[in-house]
This record gives sequence, structure tokens and C-alpha cells, in this order.
Amino acid sequence: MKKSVVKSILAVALGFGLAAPSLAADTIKLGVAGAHSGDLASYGLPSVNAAKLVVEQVNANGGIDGKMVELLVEDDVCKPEVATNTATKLVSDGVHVVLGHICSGATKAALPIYNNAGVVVMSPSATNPDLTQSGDYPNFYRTIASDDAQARTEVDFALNVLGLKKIAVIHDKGDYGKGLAEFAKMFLDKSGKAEVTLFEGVTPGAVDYSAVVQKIKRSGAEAVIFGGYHPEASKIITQMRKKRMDTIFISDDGVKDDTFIKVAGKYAEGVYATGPKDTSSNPLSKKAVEDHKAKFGSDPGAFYENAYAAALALLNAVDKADSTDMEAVRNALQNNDVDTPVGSIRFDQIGDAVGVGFAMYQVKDGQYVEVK
Amino acid sequence: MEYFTELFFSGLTRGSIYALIALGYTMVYGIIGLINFAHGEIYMIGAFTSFVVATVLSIYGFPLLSIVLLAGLAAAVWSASYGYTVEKIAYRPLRHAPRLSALISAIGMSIFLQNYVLLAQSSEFQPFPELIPDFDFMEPFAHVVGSSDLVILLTTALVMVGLTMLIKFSRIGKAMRATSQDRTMAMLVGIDVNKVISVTFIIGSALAAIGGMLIASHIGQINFFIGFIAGIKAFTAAVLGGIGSIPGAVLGGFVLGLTESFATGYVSSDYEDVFAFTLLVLILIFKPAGLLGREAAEKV
Amino acid sequence: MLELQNVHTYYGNIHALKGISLEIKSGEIITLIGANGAGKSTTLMSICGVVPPRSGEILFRGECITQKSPDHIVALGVCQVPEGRHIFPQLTVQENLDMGAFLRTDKEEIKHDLEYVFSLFPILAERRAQAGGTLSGGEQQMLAMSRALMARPQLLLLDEPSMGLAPLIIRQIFEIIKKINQEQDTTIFLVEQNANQALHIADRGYVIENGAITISDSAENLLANPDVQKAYLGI
Amino acid sequence: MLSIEQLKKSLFVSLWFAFLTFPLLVIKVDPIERTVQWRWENMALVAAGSFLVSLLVRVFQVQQERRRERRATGEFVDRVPIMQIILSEPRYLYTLSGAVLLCSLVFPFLFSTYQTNIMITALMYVMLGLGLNIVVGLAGLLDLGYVAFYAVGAYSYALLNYHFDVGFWMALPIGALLAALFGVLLGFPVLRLRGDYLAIVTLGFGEIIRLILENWNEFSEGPSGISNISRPGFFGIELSLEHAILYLYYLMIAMVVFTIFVVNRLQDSRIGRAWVALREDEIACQAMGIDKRKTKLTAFALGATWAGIVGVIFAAKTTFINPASFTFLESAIILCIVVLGGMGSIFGVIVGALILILLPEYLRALSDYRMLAFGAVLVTMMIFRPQGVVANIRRSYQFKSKAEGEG
Repeated sequence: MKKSVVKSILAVALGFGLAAPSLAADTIKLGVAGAHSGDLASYGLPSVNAAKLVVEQVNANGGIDGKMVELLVEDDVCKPEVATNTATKLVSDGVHVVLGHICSGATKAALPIYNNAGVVVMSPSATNPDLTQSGDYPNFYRTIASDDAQARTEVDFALNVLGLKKIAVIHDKGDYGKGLAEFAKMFLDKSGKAEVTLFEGVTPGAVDYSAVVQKIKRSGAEAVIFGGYHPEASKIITQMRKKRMDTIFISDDGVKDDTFIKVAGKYAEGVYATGPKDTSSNPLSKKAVEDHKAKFGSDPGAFYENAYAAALALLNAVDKADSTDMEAVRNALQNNDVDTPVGSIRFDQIGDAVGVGFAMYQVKDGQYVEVK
Repeated sequence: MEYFTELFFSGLTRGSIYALIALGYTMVYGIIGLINFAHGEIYMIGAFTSFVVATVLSIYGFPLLSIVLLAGLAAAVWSASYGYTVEKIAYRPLRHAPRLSALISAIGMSIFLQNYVLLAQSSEFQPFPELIPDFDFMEPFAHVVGSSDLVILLTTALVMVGLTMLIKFSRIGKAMRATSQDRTMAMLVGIDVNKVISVTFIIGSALAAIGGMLIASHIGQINFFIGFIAGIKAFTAAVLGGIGSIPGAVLGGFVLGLTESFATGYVSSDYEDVFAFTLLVLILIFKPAGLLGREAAEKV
Repeated sequence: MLELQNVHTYYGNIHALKGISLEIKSGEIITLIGANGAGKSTTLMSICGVVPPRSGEILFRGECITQKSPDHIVALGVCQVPEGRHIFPQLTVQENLDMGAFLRTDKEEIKHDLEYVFSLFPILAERRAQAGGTLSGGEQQMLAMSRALMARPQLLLLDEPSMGLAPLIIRQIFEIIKKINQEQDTTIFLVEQNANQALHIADRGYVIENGAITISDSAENLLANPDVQKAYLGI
Repeated sequence: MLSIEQLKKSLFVSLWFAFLTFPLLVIKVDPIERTVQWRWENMALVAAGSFLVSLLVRVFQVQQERRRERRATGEFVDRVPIMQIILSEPRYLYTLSGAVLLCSLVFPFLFSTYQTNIMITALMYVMLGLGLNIVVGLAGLLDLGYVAFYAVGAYSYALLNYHFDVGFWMALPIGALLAALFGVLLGFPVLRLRGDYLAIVTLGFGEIIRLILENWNEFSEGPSGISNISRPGFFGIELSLEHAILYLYYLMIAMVVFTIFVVNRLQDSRIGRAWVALREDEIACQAMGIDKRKTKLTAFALGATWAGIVGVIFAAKTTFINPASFTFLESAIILCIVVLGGMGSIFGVIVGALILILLPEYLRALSDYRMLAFGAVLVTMMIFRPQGVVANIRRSYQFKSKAEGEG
């Protein structure tokens, strides 16, 4: 008697356990993962908004092959260990394609889980070169160029346009910043045209950077290439200018953010930063920004257009493939052009977007202006 | 030589801020034997309050001097109020509980306050209005010592002297010293120990707030996370100098600031924190109670 | 002057005082004798409000002080010299004495009292600038008593003033206790393990066992009581 | 039930909080657009909220007071908490443990892979908590840098796997040993330190390890971390994700059972008693001939061993590690598990880990507010149950006079 009860309970349980994932989907589930709370939320939340707008639009037009698109939004606070939980949760919930994650580290931790479940992932912001170049992540795509491309742009600009001979390379010890700085150093060393006078990391959040600033000054560098985000960049530039140094400051996408200009104020003037090619003349981009203003009442934040593009590309690929199967979606991504706010793009074998690249900008009168 | 001087002043500025925050740690530790983990957050709240007040006033067009004074006052008042409230809510009920419980309560409070400011204000860095203008007379030295460095150094010195006088000569100062040395006896000579503890939190918090405002204005930006790192460093400074000792906190702050500055300047900023903590370990190995701490019997 | 009515005190879950009742009249020297852990110090701490009783009443001059905070009770004129003396170790002798007069504002009178305690214990005058922690045990006891006197107490609670001291100093201390009682008209509540000495200067005495008063009698009768002799006087 | 006086007090509390939160909750400035936003509705919310909370606390206090009075007069005898009955009576304890074990064994079949996955995380923290419990709970050494050993374990496996393709099972003992070695390494210089000095040095040690991992690229790949770490193999068979998670889950259950067994034995062993004695009184211990150095070092080493083991498992579970996973906050959370659960109590640590790790995970719905809630829960729990959820029976008596006199 007893045994049979246990047995039947187990049977029911097993049944549930096995049945749950196979509940046939009559919606396309688009997962959105990234930092949605905590200190990095400002990088992750714009992608949620972008996905919402895209999905709304797709559903209003009748969905994909008659199926509505459903959003599954999960927070990973940019931590690898949380990201594995996030990914498992999305996979458990039967996600078909994922827009995310935001940080490269979290993305790396989450990708094997998606890969195992046959889910294609597209990040609007994870720029670590390994993600595409290592070949370890067949299910990964991104709508942003990788760090080495960015470092290349910075170095080429410093050497060929500005003709600099002595450059200090500074980074914020983080995944993104340090990776970028290492590429910059490598390209500089290889070029043989300029000397790297200093290669050093600063501690994010430290009370004061004046010691590092003094060191830059002593190294005799004509310019600083900084890899990292805007809070550190604005601290360094502020302290350099306060020390009456007019060293040229070249930085990256993490600094090509309006917040940088707001925070650094007058000291931001003249700073160079690489960023995705200017797409503001693109009608889709204009529309995306306007839609955001209309719906959320504010300007979109970081990586908004990349996320918007990623959501469009993913859903378009599912549409073209008529399937959510990983191979089919991959094929669709690699063989179809799609119009997005960052231009008409398609993806190459390793997962980078063709046609997405970087341009150099400079702060002029409190605004980033593309340097032609 | 000029490089050395530059690094020296940079270390002093850093050290002053550490010292201002470390005072709060050391005073609270001296009096109730608790590592007040939320102290870094009080510093952050002070900086944030001065940010809000200064920005509002500058929008309404107040003159700079009145902005500085009012923002500083508001920072001190509100930080002190937070310090007082935190003690009353999170520490007082635990005064007779195991010490670790109070420590966990403090960690919880720190997490709470951080997220409170995050939600109430913003997770992004905000530009802090420049409260300390560049003085003309400082222009010849500007490449070595900035005007704000000077103001920070002077303010710190002033505060230290004021605090020392207060502790040494005032009635409440004496009560604080007595309470920190023997709480039961302090009660028995008629000291209202609860009041003394509250006052300690109030003073410590106000000092941290002033530090917060100065440093935020010095580096020109602020967010909710600044308290954590500054707090850990200041706590290190307090232990380095001998926790519980007021001159020790000041000395510890400067030693730590200078070490970091010189380590960055002559070695590498990659390992600046490694140097700071290694120095701490070394000093504690040879002087287990810190530079100026007294080697007392273990408190239970 | 002081009255305890059925006082129960707990340390956490430990029931330390189980219904203590006693009375001290103005001008008396009363002693409370008992073994280690009987609840002697707890009684004093309950009176001073450091460990407030959970139930029962403590009346000082007819006023209920059961739930009052220690500083209020001190302000009313109840001072304690706790067991182990509790000198502020890093304050000088002078500062320790100043702390005794913490609640007082009458500067002239304080000066006068300072001279009085220095007359009682001349050694303290010599050591005025020395840190309290560096004094010898006997000197610390003198300092602790002087510090309590600086508050001009009406009721002085003494917890084991003889503990750990040389016999010669003990005798001196007890003489001074008597002297304070007579010269300053200070009522004294003396807790002692050294029952013999204590009973010789006391008017009346109580015996405490396991948190309850078992015997209460005049000092002479207690000295003559065979049970007391056996248990506390070592006869 | 509540007097006017108390209502007045609550009103005062609510006014105070309205004042306190005024600059940060009411005013919101935009320094760029130079606009000020006055959010008065927040002030109303805070005032109403704090009034209610204050009233609730007062009601609670009144009840507490009544119970105390009844207890004092002997009317009310304290019930022994049900937990303690269960814990002190082997019969109940074994039944309960059996039931829990059974539940945990069928867990993956009842819930989704996601649930199983977060349960693995929770179980990892159970082990971390039990390991730290040896150092903090038993030996009384406040360690704020426990995460360093966790990192040592994780990086041992990651690096061995990356460079030499060493498998999980080989790496497990190596990681444990290396962590133990680091435990001794940290132990030596800090032998002389006590209490809070020890705390800050261990904190510093934890930071040093993390900073080295972050900066020494040639060794640790720096902040970009190490990816593609192999999951534990199952007799050479490649497992699918679901199966790998299932496998890890049962592995963790086995490890936790093993840990509980070992820690339990340790507690009652010679060395365990020496730890407890050391915690209570160092001088008396030395007087009784306990070798202080050896005892402290074993505590550090054993505690670290566990962190090392969990570190290896962590690397295997996430398949990607970087230094950002080993910050001070992690140490703080593990410490919270130990203290919140009830110091020195195995059962308490398990409860603490489940609460603290599962809580934020299930609070996902609260999104932004979850860390706020987490902090508030820590404080509240400590205020109302300072001895932890499950107080260790041996430690349930706190002598007030001690804390008073020397605190």
C-alpha cells in the first residue's frame, strides 16, 4: 500500500518534471537578460525598453507567422554566477531566442547553458573579442563591434590623424576596460610609430586619482588612451585639467555617453571617444528614439539602438527561418540583411555584425561630434 | 623632487579624507566596540545631501559662499540624524547581544542604506557642483596642489583640532572618554550612557558628512556606491592607527593615503590596494594593536 | 531611606534575585554578606538601575526608582563603588575624581570636597596626574571611594571594598568607611565577603543565599549567630 | 491596547522619518537640465509607513512586556522552542533529517531545472557556511576574508583545467589542499591578533587575493576571467545541461551530507572542544595546555578547505569565473549565513543559507527593491533574534554582566 502511494507520487512528479518543458509553445518567447537592478542597471534597462517597443510593434502587426511574441525579462546584475541562474530560468521557461546579456563576463557564463538548449543569443553590448573569435560560442551574435576593433580605431586615430609619439594607456582594471587597453597597447607596440610611456590600471571608486595623474604627467605622454567607463574617465580628466595638464584624452564607447559630458562638464571639452558609427540620420534610428520618448517619456539610454537592432534581427531571423531551431535561426541570421537603427546588417560566421563599426567622436560645445 | 611633492600632497589629500571618515569608525568602536559598517554609507548620504542641497540652491541662484555653507550644514545635520537613527534602530537593541549579531546588523544597515539612496535618487553618476573655486593666489601652485586640496587639508586640520579640544576639555568629551573606558562605571557616576553614545554617532556622522562633501566636490561626481570603498579604506586607516584612538585614526589615515600615493607614483597603481593592505598586515604583525593603539586585554 | 520590596532580577534567563526585600535607614551602616554568586553585586546593580529588576519595587526616600536610569538614580544621591573598583584606566587620578562629580555644577563645593578626599587619602594627592590604571590595588580602592564621595552621595553602596587587598589596607579602608559615615552623615550599604570586618563596623546586617535573604538581624546578633559563624566567619 | 502617549510617540517617529528622508526622497534634482522635482507624495508615504511600523513595534513590545511580567510572577513558563526539542532529541532529529534528505532527493523531479539550479547554489552556500562556521562559530575567529579561499579553490580548478586539462575529480582534492595551504599561510601572521584586528586583516587578505587575480594577467587572465571550464564528468560521459545540473545537484547533496557528518564529528572531537574553549577564553586555554597556534591554524586550514572544495564546484558549475565573483560582499553574505542561522549550530547554518540565498532569488519579482529588503531583513532578524534563527543549545546563555562590565 505504502509503496504504491510513493510510487504514484513519484510517477506524477516525474511526469510533471518531464512534461513541463515540452508544453508546446504557441508564442515566440524572446528572453531579455542583463543588469536590471544594482549599479549597472543603467546599462541593462535600455535593452528592456527596446525589446518592449519592438515586440509591441511586431505583435501589433500580427506577430510572427501568426504567433505572438512574448517577453521574458530576467535580471543578472552582471554577475556570472547569477547569470547562470538567469539563463537556466529562461531555458526552463522555454525561451526561444535571447537578447542579452549586457556584460561580457555574465554572457560567457550564460552562453553554454543556452547553447545546450539550442537557443540563439544576441548581445547589444558584450564586446569581449573572445565571444566571437574563440569559436567557443556558436550560438552567440552581437550588434556591437568587438573591443579589438575599437582599440584599432583609437590607435589608428592617435597615430595617423593626431600623429602622436608618446602615449599613456590607462584602464580601470575591469573586464572591458583592461581588455581594450591591452589591445591598444598591443597595436601601439606593433605599429612602432609611438611609444607606450605608461600602462596602468586605476581602482574604480577610489577617492582620488591625482597620483596616477601625476604619473601620466611625469611619463611625458602627449595623450592618454583610457579603457573603461565614464565615471573613472571623468574623474581622471577633471584631475588632469585641474593640474593644468592639456594632455589629449582618447577613450572608448564606455565614455561616449552623454553622462560623461554632463559629469565632467567643461573639462570634457576636446575629449575624443570612439563610438558606434553615427546612425542618427537613419530613419529607423530616429523612429526608435522617438518611440522611446513617446512611451517612456525620456531619452533612451546606453546601447538602446544596439538592443533595438538585436531584437529586430532576432525576430526577423525567426520569421525567415519559420522555426526557432538554433541552426535555422543561425542560417537566417547569416544569410539575410535586416534593416535596423544601426544600419542594414547581417552577421558573419563567427557572430559579429557586418557593417557595424566604430567612428571617432570629439566633445565640442558639450556634444559629441563625429570627427571626419 | 617636484614629483615627490606632488605625490606627497596627493597622499595628504587622500589621507585627510580617510582620516575624517576613520574618526567616526574609531569613536564608535571606542565607545561600543562595534565596527560600524554603515559608517561609509553615512558618509555617502552626507555627500548626497550636500549634492541635492547645493544643486537646488545653485538652481535658485544663491551666491557660492552661501551654497557651500548651507550644503555643508545640511550634509552635517542630515548625516548626523541618520547616524543617530541607525544607532537607535539597528544597534541599541543589540547592545547586550553577541557582538557578531551587531556586526551583521551593521552590514544589513549598510546594504539597506546603499539601496535606499540608489532607489531614492539614481544609480548613475551625477555631476557634483564645483563648490571650491580655483583661488587666484593658488594659480602658481595649481599644477602641484589644487585649491580644493588646500581646502580639504585646512578643513581636516581644523576639524581635528576642534575634535581634540572637544574630547579633551568639554563635559561631553569627558563623558565620552569615561564611557569608552568603562561603560558600567560611567553609568555609576551618573553619565547618561545612551546619550553619550548617541552624541558619538552624531559627531562621527557629521565629520563623515563634511568629508563626503569635500571629496565629492574635489572629484566632481557622486553616486550611491562611493561610501563602500571609502568606508573600507577608512576602516583600514582606523585599525592601522589603533582602533579606538583618535590621534591614531588621523595618523592611520595619513599613513594609508601617503602609502597609496607613493605606491602608485613609484611602483604601480595596479597594486595600490595590495600595498595598502600589505602595509596593514605588516604593521599589525609587529604592533598588534595598531600604531597608537593600546594593547589591552581582549574585550569579551 | 532605601527600601527593596520583593525584587526579582534576571541576567538573561538566569533568575539572580528571587524576591529580595530589605530596608536601610538614614545614617546607618548596613552590611550584606553572602557567598560568591549569592546575588550580592546583583542587588547593588539593581538598586543603581544598571540591571533593572523585572519585578518588585525599589524606593529611595519614598520615591520609586525601579525603572529609573542609572544617571537619574545617581542624581538622586545613590552612589556605588563597584566590585573590582572600575577605575577609568586612562584618565588621571584627578580626572577620575572629576568624573565622580560629573553631575555637579557647584564648582566651589567640588573644590572643597576634593580637599576633603585628599585629606582622607593623602596618597591620591601625590598621584593626581598619574593615570588611574597605573595605581596599585589599594590606591585604586581609595580612588574609587573618593570618586564616589565626589558625588556627595546620601547613600553610598560599597561592593567588596576589601577584595584583594593587604590586611593593613583593609583595616584602613574600614576605618575610613566608618569615618565617612560619621563625618559626612552618609548612609552606607556595604556588601562584603569579609563578614567579620564588615559586621564590626555595621549597625545591622543581612545574609543572602541563592538570591534570597535568609537572615536579617543586628550586627552583634549576626556575629553571635552560630550559623553565620560557621558559614561566613570561619569560626 | 495603546495609550495616547504611545500614539503620540509614534506620531513623533513618523515626523522624524519624514524629516530624515526629506532631502533624498522628496527632492530630486537634475543638475544638467537644472530642474528640481519635489516629490511630496514620497514624504506622505514615508510618514504613513513609519507611523504604522512604529505602532506595530509598540504593540509587539507591549505583548513582550506582558509575557515577561507573567513569566516573572511564575504564571507563564517558557515553552522550550520546538526547534530545540527536535534538535536535542535524537529520535526527532533523525526523523527530521531523514525527511529533509528524502525531500531533497526527490526535489529535482518535483521542480524545474531552474529551481534545481538555484538549489545547487543554495547548497554551495550551505557548505561555505558550515566551513566558515568552523572558523567563526566554533573557534571564534572573526574572518571577513573567507571568500579568498573560495577564490583559491575556484581558480585552482579553472587554471588546472585551462592549462593541463585536469578533470573535476582530480582538481577537487588539489583545490581543497591549496585552500588549506592558504589558510595556514593567512593563519601564521595573524596568530597574535584578536577580535576586530583579525577581522580587518582577513578582510585585507581577501582583497589582496582578489586584486592579484585581477591584475596579474599572465597568471589568472585578469578581469576577463577564465571561460569554458569543464563540468564534472560522469565516468567520461558528456552530459547534457539538464543532466549535468541533476548530477551536480546530487553531488552537492552528497557533499553537504558529508560536510554535516564531518563538522558534527569535529565539534565533539578533541580539537572541536579546543576550538570552543579557545573561543570562550584564550588565556584559560593556554593555561590548560592547549596549543593555541596549532588549534587556530587547524581552524583556519579546515575552514579554508571547505571553501576550496566549494570553489572548485563553483568553477565547475558556472564554467566561467572572474575575480568579480570574489568580492568582500560575498564574504559578508557567508558571514551573515553563519550568524543569522545561529552561530555554532549546523542546523542553523543550513537554515541561514537557505534563507539568505533563496530569498533574493525569489524576491526577483521585487527587482529593484530586493537588496533593500535584504538589508532590512538582516537588521530586523538580528534585532528580534540576535542569537540567530536556530540558537545553538550550548550557547543560549548570555551573561549580561559580562557584556555590561567589559563591553
